[in-house]
Amino acid sequence: MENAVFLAFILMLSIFLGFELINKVPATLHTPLMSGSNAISGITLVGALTSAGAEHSTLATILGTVAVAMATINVIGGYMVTDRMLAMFKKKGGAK
Amino acid sequence: MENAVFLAFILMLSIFLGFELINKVPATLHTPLMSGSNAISGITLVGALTSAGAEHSTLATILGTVAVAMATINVIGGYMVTDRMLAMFKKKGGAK
Amino acid sequence: MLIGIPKELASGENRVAIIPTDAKKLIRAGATIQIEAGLGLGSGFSDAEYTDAGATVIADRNAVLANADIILRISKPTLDEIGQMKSGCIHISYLDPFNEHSLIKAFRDRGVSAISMEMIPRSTRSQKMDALSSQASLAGYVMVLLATTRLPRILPMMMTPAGTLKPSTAFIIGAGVAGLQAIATAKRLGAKVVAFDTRSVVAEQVRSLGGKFLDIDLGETGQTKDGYALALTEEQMKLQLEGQKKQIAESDIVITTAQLFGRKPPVLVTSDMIKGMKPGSVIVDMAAESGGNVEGSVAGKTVVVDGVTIIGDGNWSNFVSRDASQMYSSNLFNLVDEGWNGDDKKMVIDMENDILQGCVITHGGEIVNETIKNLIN
Amino acid sequence: MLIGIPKELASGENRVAIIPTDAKKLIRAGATIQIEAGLGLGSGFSDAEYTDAGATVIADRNAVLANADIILRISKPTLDEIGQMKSGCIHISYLDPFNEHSLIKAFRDRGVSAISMEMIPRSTRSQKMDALSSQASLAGYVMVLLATTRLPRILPMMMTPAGTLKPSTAFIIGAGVAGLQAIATAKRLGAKVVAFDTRSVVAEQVRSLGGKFLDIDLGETGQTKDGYALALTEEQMKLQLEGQKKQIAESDIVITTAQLFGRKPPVLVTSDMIKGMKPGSVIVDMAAESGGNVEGSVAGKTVVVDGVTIIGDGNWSNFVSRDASQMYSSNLFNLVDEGWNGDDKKMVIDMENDILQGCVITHGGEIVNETIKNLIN
Amino acid sequence: MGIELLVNMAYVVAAVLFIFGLKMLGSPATARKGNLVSALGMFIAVIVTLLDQSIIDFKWILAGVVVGGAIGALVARRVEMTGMPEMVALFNGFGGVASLFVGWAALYDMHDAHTFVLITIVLSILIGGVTFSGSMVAWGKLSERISGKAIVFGGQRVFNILLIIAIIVSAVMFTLSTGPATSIYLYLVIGLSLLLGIMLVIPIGGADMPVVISLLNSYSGLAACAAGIAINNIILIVAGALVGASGIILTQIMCKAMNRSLSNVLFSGFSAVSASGTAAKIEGEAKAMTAEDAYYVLEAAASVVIVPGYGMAVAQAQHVVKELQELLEKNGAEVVYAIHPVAGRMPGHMNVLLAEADVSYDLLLEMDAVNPRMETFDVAIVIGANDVVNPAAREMEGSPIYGMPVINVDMARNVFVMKRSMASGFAGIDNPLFFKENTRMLFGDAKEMLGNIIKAFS
Amino acid sequence: MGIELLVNMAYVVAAVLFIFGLKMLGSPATARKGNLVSALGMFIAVIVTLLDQSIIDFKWILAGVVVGGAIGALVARRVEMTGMPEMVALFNGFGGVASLFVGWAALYDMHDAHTFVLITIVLSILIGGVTFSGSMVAWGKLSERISGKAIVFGGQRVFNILLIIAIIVSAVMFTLSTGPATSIYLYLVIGLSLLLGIMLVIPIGGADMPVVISLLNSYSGLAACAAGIAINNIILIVAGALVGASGIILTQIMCKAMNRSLSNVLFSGFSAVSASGTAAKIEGEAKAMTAEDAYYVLEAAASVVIVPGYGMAVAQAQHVVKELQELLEKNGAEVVYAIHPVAGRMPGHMNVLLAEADVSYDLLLEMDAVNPRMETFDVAIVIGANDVVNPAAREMEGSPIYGMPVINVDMARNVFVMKRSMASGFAGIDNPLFFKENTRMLFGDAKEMLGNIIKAFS
Ligand SMILES: NC(=O)c1ccc[n+]([C@@H]2O[C@H](COP(=O)([O-])OP(=O)(O)OC[C@H]3O[C@@H](n4cnc5c(N)ncnc54)[C@H](OP(=O)(O)O)[C@@H]3O)[C@@H](O)[C@H]2O)c1
Ligand SMILES: NC(=O)c1ccc[n+]([C@@H]2O[C@H](COP(=O)([O-])OP(=O)(O)OC[C@H]3O[C@@H](n4cnc5c(N)ncnc54)[C@H](OP(=O)(O)O)[C@@H]3O)[C@@H](O)[C@H]2O)c1
Ligand SMILES: NC(=O)c1ccc[n+]([C@@H]2O[C@H](COP(=O)([O-])OP(=O)(O)OC[C@H]3O[C@@H](n4cnc5c(N)ncnc54)[C@H](O)[C@@H]3O)[C@@H](O)[C@H]2O)c1
Ligand SMILES: NC(=O)c1ccc[n+]([C@@H]2O[C@H](COP(=O)([O-])OP(=O)(O)OC[C@H]3O[C@@H](n4cnc5c(N)ncnc54)[C@H](O)[C@@H]3O)[C@@H](O)[C@H]2O)c1
Repeated sequence: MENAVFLAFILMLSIFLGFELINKVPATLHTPLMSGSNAISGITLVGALTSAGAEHSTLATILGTVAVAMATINVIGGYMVTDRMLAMFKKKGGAK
Repeated sequence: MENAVFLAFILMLSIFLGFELINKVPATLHTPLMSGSNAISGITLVGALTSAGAEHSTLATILGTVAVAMATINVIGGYMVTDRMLAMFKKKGGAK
Repeated sequence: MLIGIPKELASGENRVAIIPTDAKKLIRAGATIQIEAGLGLGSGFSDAEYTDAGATVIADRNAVLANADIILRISKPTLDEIGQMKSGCIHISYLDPFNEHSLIKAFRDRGVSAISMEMIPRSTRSQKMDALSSQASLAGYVMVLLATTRLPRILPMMMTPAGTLKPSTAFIIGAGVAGLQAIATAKRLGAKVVAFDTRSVVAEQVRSLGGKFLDIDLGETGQTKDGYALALTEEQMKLQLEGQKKQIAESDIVITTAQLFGRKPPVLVTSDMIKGMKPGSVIVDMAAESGGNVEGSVAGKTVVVDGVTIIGDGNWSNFVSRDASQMYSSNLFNLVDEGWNGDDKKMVIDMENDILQGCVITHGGEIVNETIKNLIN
Repeated sequence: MLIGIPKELASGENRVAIIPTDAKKLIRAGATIQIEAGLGLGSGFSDAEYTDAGATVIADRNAVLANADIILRISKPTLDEIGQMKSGCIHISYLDPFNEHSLIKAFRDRGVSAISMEMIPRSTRSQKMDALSSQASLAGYVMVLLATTRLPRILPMMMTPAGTLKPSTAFIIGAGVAGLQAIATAKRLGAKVVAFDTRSVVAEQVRSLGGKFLDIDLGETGQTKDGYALALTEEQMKLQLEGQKKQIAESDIVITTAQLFGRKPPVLVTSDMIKGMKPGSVIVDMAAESGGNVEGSVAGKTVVVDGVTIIGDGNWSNFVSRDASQMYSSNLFNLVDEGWNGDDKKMVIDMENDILQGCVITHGGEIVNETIKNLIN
Repeated sequence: MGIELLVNMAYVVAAVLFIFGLKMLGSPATARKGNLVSALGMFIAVIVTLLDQSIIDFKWILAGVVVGGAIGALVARRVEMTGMPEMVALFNGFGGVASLFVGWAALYDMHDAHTFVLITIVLSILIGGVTFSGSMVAWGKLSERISGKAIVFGGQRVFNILLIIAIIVSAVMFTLSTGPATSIYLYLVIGLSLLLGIMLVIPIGGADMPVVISLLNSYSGLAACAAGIAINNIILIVAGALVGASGIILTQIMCKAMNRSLSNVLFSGFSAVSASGTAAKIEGEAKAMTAEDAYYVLEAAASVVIVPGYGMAVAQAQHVVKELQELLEKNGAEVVYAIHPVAGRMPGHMNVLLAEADVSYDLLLEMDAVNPRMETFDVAIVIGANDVVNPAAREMEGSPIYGMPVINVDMARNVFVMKRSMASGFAGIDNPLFFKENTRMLFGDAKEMLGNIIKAFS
Repeated sequence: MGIELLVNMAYVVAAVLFIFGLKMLGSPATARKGNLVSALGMFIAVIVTLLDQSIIDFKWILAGVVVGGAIGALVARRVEMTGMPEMVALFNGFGGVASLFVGWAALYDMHDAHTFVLITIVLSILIGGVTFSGSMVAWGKLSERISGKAIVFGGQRVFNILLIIAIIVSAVMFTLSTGPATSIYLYLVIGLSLLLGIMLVIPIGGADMPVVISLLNSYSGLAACAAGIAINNIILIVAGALVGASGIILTQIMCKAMNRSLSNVLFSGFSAVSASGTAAKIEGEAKAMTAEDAYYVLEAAASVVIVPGYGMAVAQAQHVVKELQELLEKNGAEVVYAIHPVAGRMPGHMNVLLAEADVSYDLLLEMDAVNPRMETFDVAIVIGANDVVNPAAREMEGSPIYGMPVINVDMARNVFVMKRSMASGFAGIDNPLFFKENTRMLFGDAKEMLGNIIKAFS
């Protein structure tokens, strides 16, 4: 079967799943959730890795390297910041 | 990319989506929902159609034809019964 | 059958044994009714209402007593009156059978079937005839209101621009029928309510009305199958008094309801405790007329002792005579109805009936109630 | 400054102007207090409690009056007493300034600064000094309880084995401070409560207490800026009486609270209406002492007219004298405190102060209150 | 290729419609529309499949569709409302057998005997077979063609384990073998899977059949999914997986509504052999219910009578009762209270409490006013009352309360009883009301239970 | 091929972990763990990607990772808690630019200039660019490097429409062109998309930035998804689509929590130009809140003071108040009532009602007992009170209630005011409390509002 068909199914299913996953989120979690899903969107790092490492052309490599740096900031920073937020939240919850 | 990869993704996503779709179902809807999703599982009719129509071998055709008949019962009966149940439900809801 | 209803003789008694509505019901069931003129005036029922209900109004009290096949009333008769009754007639009223031996004997000798309202068994099924309960319930309400009008304070808490008035505390001793209603009424008015009873099963009932149960560990106590409390040992009595002392000193209103039907009521509030109370506090002694739970209470009177008002008026439900009459009348009607034979249109005393078994004292020239018989002989 | 508190003279008056707690507060603020011996006995406060608070107890009433820089009391003084006071002294009490012209003139001539508790303005800020309100609130409570003990019925509904007792209905006319508290109290006791007032703004307040507001369309009515009702036109009065008639006939308790400070109270319940009521019903006429809202009510007495009990006792808050004293005392304290100068430790009458402006009647040998001045001259 | 792409894109649309359909089926307001949406998806999927160029001959298809369609439509139209669940079981079985046949037929369509494909074929046959025979047993039990009781025999557990081993062995042999041996193992797999379906369902009692059907429905989805992989058809895979997963969740929800775990439902029959189960029998008929399910009934009720008793007082639930009353009224229902003269522990006990909660006096009816019209109430809610609603007073001569008039809640269409346990009340006697057909027990503190129902009114 | 399969199967695992992570992030109990789960998914995805045989040179990768990782870790550790939202904006921007670059780099990795691939490349660049510049503006606004006010100018709408047309034209030209023209159009697309990002965000006020960031986050997911299609990497596609879709839902939830619609958030800035907006200013500061959000605060509160007023009486909310009190207590909080002496319309008005609801007398505190410890309360709930909590009595000389002691709820950490409108109370004066920093208005009937909060305590 053609890739496009699979792609269409996968896109469709992913999008529906994305919609369904987030249901009723308490207001206190809005920012952490945003931050956490932002970290996931740093998945573009995976793409950047291939670009940077494949040595197609100098420009591609430069672009890729910058992309790797940027995406890494997004991933590392994103996960860490989210964790800090949630740690604070937990502590507050635990105190009462 | 290989078909198997796509299949794995599609299966995974479909299953997760299936889990997420059904959340909090009122007890009155348990039977209709069961019946409705049973009708969907009659999708095997699509497979039966190919088997019956492709004329691979007599046995396959016979099996396919029986499968078509069976699956059609499932599909037609399933949707109609579900609709009848839900119609009754609606009426009761509307009466008050 | 002819039902006769004479006026009540006790002074201040405003209640009436049968109200017009129930008279009508009895007549519809096939009875004939004669009432003494002016019967219901004390509770606001005119003779005309009885006439409308189908009863005959007769001025001659003696005639009412002499004609009747059934006599319905509240208080016990005089010996004299028993002499006027027909033999075989049924007389239903309070009788105080544990003490009024001569009365019982007179009934027996006259051949009158005497039914004592105090002796109605306390089963679920007989509750509709249970006048002790119906009148005690009203008594609980009345006692709180009398206390309230005597108290120089208000019951509820009020936070006002002129300062906060603290809620008054009411302490109810004995959480039977009257006690529970007293708890409910005091609670309604916003008092802090604390209650105590020797039967520990009622703790839950007190709480179910929003009251606090005072925990005093008396050891083993108990109740009869009719739900009456067993008497305490001397040891237990002491424990109770000790345990109540502090609560009484802190209370603005104390209401004692431990009447103990058939026994002399225990002293639950001593002079000593009264001295410990705040000036202006109020005590209501429900049992004042039969001996009293409170030292210094006077039957039928309200007195002030050491700055504390002690209300011992008694006949509590008479304060709300109209409602009390309605309930008593309903109890009587249900009792007559229990023995009523619709075909013959008469009341039959069936000694197999477990309710009648309990409350019929004399019948067919005999004392048929075992307890009373043993007591008298 | 020396504050003197003489005993109240009115017979049956149990309240006291200052309770020990507030005496202590005044002393802490720098005042000296002399009380007449036996001052607080009626409300249960002993002389010892005052001494403990730091006050001096003096047996000689005349000395108390003559020494004082400030005199605090409940009732107005006699003309005689004014003669004994120091010139420049401050006298705070109820004064009935609209009627007691000679009293006011005596104050003026003696150079006494007379403050009338009735004239405290009704602003939010002055509520803590507003004795009319604090006492009226208690009156509302008391009137319901008095009615209840007179009524031959209970207020709440009860569904019992001996039949169902229907709830009683209480009809409150005038939903001011006293009326609202009466509504709340009757509601607490389980009565059906209906209320009426000419000021339509209070309908919501009545409902906020669980009462029903009787809708009578009177057309335009209104209230003064102090929240007092305006007088009705003759036409409106007729409409009101007509509209109330049925409700009164259906009610077991009627309480009228339209005192209308400074005016003669309107007649709201006529003999005719009383005849239409059920026997045993009870009417409480809050205004009986100042003319009455009820035809046939007798000031200071409870009478029975056509089978209906009419309670006109008056001085209602005196029934709960201890709480009433606490509130009145708190009002007085707040008033003195309002004018108190902490440095000089004295009370200063500052005619710029909007509260004092309203309630000071005479000051510095003049009648300073405009309304009263106009009335007297 | 153009057509194939078109077909597949249409499958995407069909899948989207199935997803929406399932989602909408889960909420009362949209359920019926959801069913239509999903039917539309099915229609699209079937139509475009016929465009597929590999289909050469339509006559067999036509035959199958006409016969199947006629039967399905007829049966669906004829069936009684009460027969719905068994009908679903029947349809589900047909779906299962269809998957079995599709998998089987795929054997003859294989271009190369790829092990992966063989595995999926054997899976579709196996799951399809279990679904079919299991559904048939469920149908038999529900329609009372087979005893509804749990059928158990000694050694059943051992037998089942051996059966499963045998199935695994034949399946493995099937995928490894070639030539005529294939057929033998094939028939073995088919036969054994049918047997397994029967064995799995017979030990389960009739009352639990709905849960079993839901589970089998999930299986039939998986069978379709497996068949889809076998014949390389993506809509079968997606729709099958969706049904498989959502069916499992639905099954779990249904178990939860019955206050049971899935394994308890599936395997409790076995333990019944050892436990003699007589003592349990007496209580067995009292049916518990969750607050949420109570809500769904109340939400649809047009008239409700509330019968309070001593338990309401103990729980101090009067305020919450009032709240429920207001919610029901807002929902359009008529609500009254029936007050028994001896409810509670003192005369007027209920009155005191309900007045505290500010329940209007007009709503309080005496027993005698309510009993004659009890049949007209959709729901009677008994809140911590026991003796005063005990039909033994009417029915059981010799009972200590025989002859006392009670509130005949058992005559209402539905009775909800809120109390903490099966314990007796003041009179100390058992209450047959709890075991009536139309009674549901809401076990727990009255205040909490009412709170939960109120929460459900979102 | 073996390795590729392995990599892709690892991607499946990573996707599963992302899904679980997202799901868990949505509930307070599991959020932190969810973040770790999703991080684990990312770790697996990154590691297996390095195994990919197309990667020949690791030095650039290493350089990029080290630099990026160091910066990310440093910044994440340093940032103040209050600076979190702007930090998320910054990170999101970096993610966007990374997608832009990945798409761009893919141009040089194309084996055949397939239109489909070109479209996805231009999409990833476009969306990545908008994400980047938009996020930067959002960051600037939040960190107050740019004015937080909505920046608007005449003709903005026309300009934006022209801009979008220009982008579409250049994108189309890019996909159609070959040779050097490609580059020109490419740069055009990049430049214009950056401009578009700026134009979209500057007209939005600083207070709405969280919603904007959430939307941009969703965009960055879509950019990653587009890049994934461009470079044919399935985990990018799936994870990107997941984030894209869940981000949209989260954005909508956030709008709902603010009682706004998304379009209102995005475009309200424009309308501000026409409306002069001065009258609105005074009221503008009173912040409304939903019952659900109030619940989350209450749920975390350890001490709560309830201040009832005449509005509680009008709404007859006393019973519900009691219920909330009980729920809070069950939740471990201390609850007291502060009763102002003139609250209501008669002396003791609140006492009558609270006694009816059976609130213990011990919990009723006088104003003087509460005021000194007001700072210690996490939340003060003002229920239909107004004058008695009006700080004007303290602050505004000349106010008719100046000098009257009031309950100083404004000193509590949070103040919730339940009333139906901004209307004044008995004294007829405005209440500055409603505009305080720590005050939230819960508009509605007190009884209903409390009911909604109670419902949230599930
Ligand atoms: N009214 C009177 O004047 C009076 C006086 C004395 C005696 N009685 C007698 O009392 C009885 C009254 O009948 P009734 O139906 O009101 O009461 P009941 O028969 O005593 O039953 C009350 C039921 O409430 C349940 N309960 C207790 N606490 C509960 C809680 N927190 N939440 C939920 N349920 C709770 C109990 O079952 P669980 O334990 O399973 O929860 C109990 O079975 C009659 O037999 C009457 O004769 C009446
Ligand atoms: N206690 C007394 O003896 C007495 C007597 C007379 C006068 N007063 C005066 O009354 C005032 C009492 O202060 P307060 O704070 O209690 O009352 P308030 O200042 O009158 O404020 C009450 C507030 O409740 C709100 N409200 C009304 N109905 C509501 C409902 N159904 N749900 C939610 N909110 C509702 C109103 O706002 P919305 O319209 O926006 O909802 C109103 O602003 C003081 O000024 C006092 O001087 C007291
Ligand atoms: N089954 C029925 O239908 C039915 C009918 C009526 C009454 N009852 C039950 O009978 C019980 C008693 O009724 P009653 O009120 O007529 O009893 P009562 O008048 O004899 O006594 C009143 C209360 O005082 C208590 N008491 C006794 N000695 C005491 C002491 N030393 N200190 C404190 N309290 C003491 C008793 O326990 C009782 O609760 C009640 O529980 C009532 O529920 C049951
Ligand atoms: N702002 C404050 O702080 C403050 C302080 C005290 C009182 N007030 C307000 O002042 C108002 C009146 O107080 P009051 O109780 O002392 O007034 P009041 O004693 O003068 O009158 C009692 C009530 O009777 C009503 N009334 C008058 N004529 C009537 C008629 N013909 N029929 C029926 N009702 C009639 C009045 O409207 C009033 O409500 C109240 O609303 C009270 O809230 C305000």
